[in-house]
Amino acid sequence: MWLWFSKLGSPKWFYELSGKWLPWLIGPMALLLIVGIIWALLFVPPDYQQGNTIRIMYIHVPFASISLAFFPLMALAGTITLVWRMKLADIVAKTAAPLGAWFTALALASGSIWGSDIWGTWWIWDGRLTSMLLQFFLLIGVISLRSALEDAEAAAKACAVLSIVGCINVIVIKYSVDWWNTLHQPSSPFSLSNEAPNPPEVWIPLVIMIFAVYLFFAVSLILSMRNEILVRERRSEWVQQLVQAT
Amino acid sequence: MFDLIQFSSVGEFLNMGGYAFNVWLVYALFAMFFSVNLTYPLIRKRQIVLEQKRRLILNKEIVSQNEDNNEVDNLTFRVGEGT
Amino acid sequence: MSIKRTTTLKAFQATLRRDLLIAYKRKNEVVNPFMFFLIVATLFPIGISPEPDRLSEIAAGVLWISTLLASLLAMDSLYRADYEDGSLEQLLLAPHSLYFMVLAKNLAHWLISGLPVVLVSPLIGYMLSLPAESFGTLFVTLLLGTPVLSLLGSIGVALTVGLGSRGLILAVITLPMSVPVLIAGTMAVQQTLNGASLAGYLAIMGAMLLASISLAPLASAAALRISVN
Amino acid sequence: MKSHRKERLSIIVFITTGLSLAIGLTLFALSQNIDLFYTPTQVAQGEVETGQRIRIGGMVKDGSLRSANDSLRVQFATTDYINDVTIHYEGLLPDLFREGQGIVVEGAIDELGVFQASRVLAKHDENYMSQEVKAALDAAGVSAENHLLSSQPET
Repeated sequence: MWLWFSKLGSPKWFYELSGKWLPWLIGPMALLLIVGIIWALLFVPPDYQQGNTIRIMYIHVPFASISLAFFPLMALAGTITLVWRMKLADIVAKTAAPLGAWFTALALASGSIWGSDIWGTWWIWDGRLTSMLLQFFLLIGVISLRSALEDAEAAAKACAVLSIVGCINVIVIKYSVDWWNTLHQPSSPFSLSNEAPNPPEVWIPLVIMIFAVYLFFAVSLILSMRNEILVRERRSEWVQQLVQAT
Repeated sequence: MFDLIQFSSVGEFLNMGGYAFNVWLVYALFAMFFSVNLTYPLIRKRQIVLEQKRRLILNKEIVSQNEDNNEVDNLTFRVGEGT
Repeated sequence: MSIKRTTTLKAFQATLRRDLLIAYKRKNEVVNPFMFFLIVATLFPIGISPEPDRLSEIAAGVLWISTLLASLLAMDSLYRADYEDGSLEQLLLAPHSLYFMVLAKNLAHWLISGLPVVLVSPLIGYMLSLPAESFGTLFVTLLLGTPVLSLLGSIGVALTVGLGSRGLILAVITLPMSVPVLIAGTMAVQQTLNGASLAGYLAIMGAMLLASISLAPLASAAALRISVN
Repeated sequence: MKSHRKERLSIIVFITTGLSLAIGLTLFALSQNIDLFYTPTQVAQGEVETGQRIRIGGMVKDGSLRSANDSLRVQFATTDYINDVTIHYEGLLPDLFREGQGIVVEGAIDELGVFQASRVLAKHDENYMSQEVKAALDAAGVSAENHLLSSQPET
């Protein structure tokens, strides 16, 4: 177990293994994405209130749900960096931050476009929206702190601390702004406890899209992690061999 | 299966019940984000590999030049450092 | 150990006294954020409208934002001078837990930069035609909120203390984290104006204060160890 | 090493006390009823002063919507099925706006006791269904309004 753990921390091992994983992630991702998008665009019945804007949900909800995972992920990676000094954890933390900013931005943009129709406004200082925006700012803070600190190890640890603090703060922000102002509907697109549960033709494609976007996140994270590994390990034997082989 | 399609014509599909702009905008953003996010790391990887390759070649040249004559070529050295 | 060690409490007091003394000697560090607060608060009536009705609506928000900006400006003096003359390193090497030392420094910093702003806030509130019944609430919420701003800012400063140009990064890190305080503070004032019960808001601010007193020095201490080495 | 341990213990005690007090205060705060929106009943009971900017959450009352022919001016009533508040608004209404829809209006009450809205927002719930399902539900007597009411925890 311990051996496996320390092995996982080795960038070289991860690089080799992730190379094998990638096709198995990209394949299902493409499949789910194609099925999900066609289903969402063509087969989902228009909502009785929102009509065809419901199709925006199939992009917005997956992105919004994964955006919430970034701070916990970075805080977890940061804790591992601080406690066990695992190299790979910091690579995850470093590559996740910009991806998180992009995912959050897309969740905000799609939500804003959706809101422009159904709420009657592009932007409102609603609890959800505001906390997402602030999460976006905090992610930018983590990214800029990383780029400002020149010493890579100090940057890794500083970002780890900031991610942990930020994670707590994102939770507090979420509660405080919810309490401040809320228009956003509760996020239970497939809660079955409602008196009128959402029908399967609405939630099945949504589940498909959520899995597709999660896989997409995994693929893009692994791709940028591999690049980061190549840059960090550029002086090592195995990277030089790999470079010469191409 | 095809009778479950919610639109009766291509025009109606594109129109999205009057919400064409917003629905298609979101899907276009998604497509853009998706393709950029997959292609950018691949381009970046090629860049990194090329850069490393150049560096390796330069290092080799420096080493071989140093073997030829002990005088180090200033210019090559600077290029080697710069990359 | 044969060397007699002072107690943590004594070391806490010594650090507090030292920081207050330094601030007393370098008066501009105390005066500048305070002046900044006054000037920012003055700009709002000029920039928006001198009309009392309009001003009274935004007065609480203006005061909170000015306080936030002033505390951000004051942050610069928290660890920087100590970092530059090496006394921060001494503090790290001292046999006492950094946690309480950081807490002492934050307390000193709040006494120097936060408290004057709180004390003068009713006056500025009056100038911004804030309704008189909310002066008390404003005062109490600022009293509860400004230490939180100092404690959160301390984490940001500790993370960036080694950087040459850090003004913008500090703002990007600190300001989003201060939002909950801002929300609770302004809403409490609003609540008084609506004549509703304040207990919930004050309890929330108290909770934020206690949570940040107990957790923020932990993060600041960790950040200082990273930045200084 | 003894004093070192003692110091560590004091930190832990300090943090635990601080955090438990903080949690206690938070629980207390949550037990307090904090108003985000006013209901039409609260407005009718005079809890809101003239000119005070507030938000009202409620349903659009059936058959209350009247719009001017030459402008975007509309008048409607928002209700919580106990009391109504008359609302005047000039501007584009959101697409979801219809009678029976849950809405949020921002604005203030003027001297005549009419609520002048500066903004009307439709509040959508998390239930999605197709027109056919909606029709079937209506036929079965489960009205969408009940369902909207049950998912309106704002007040």
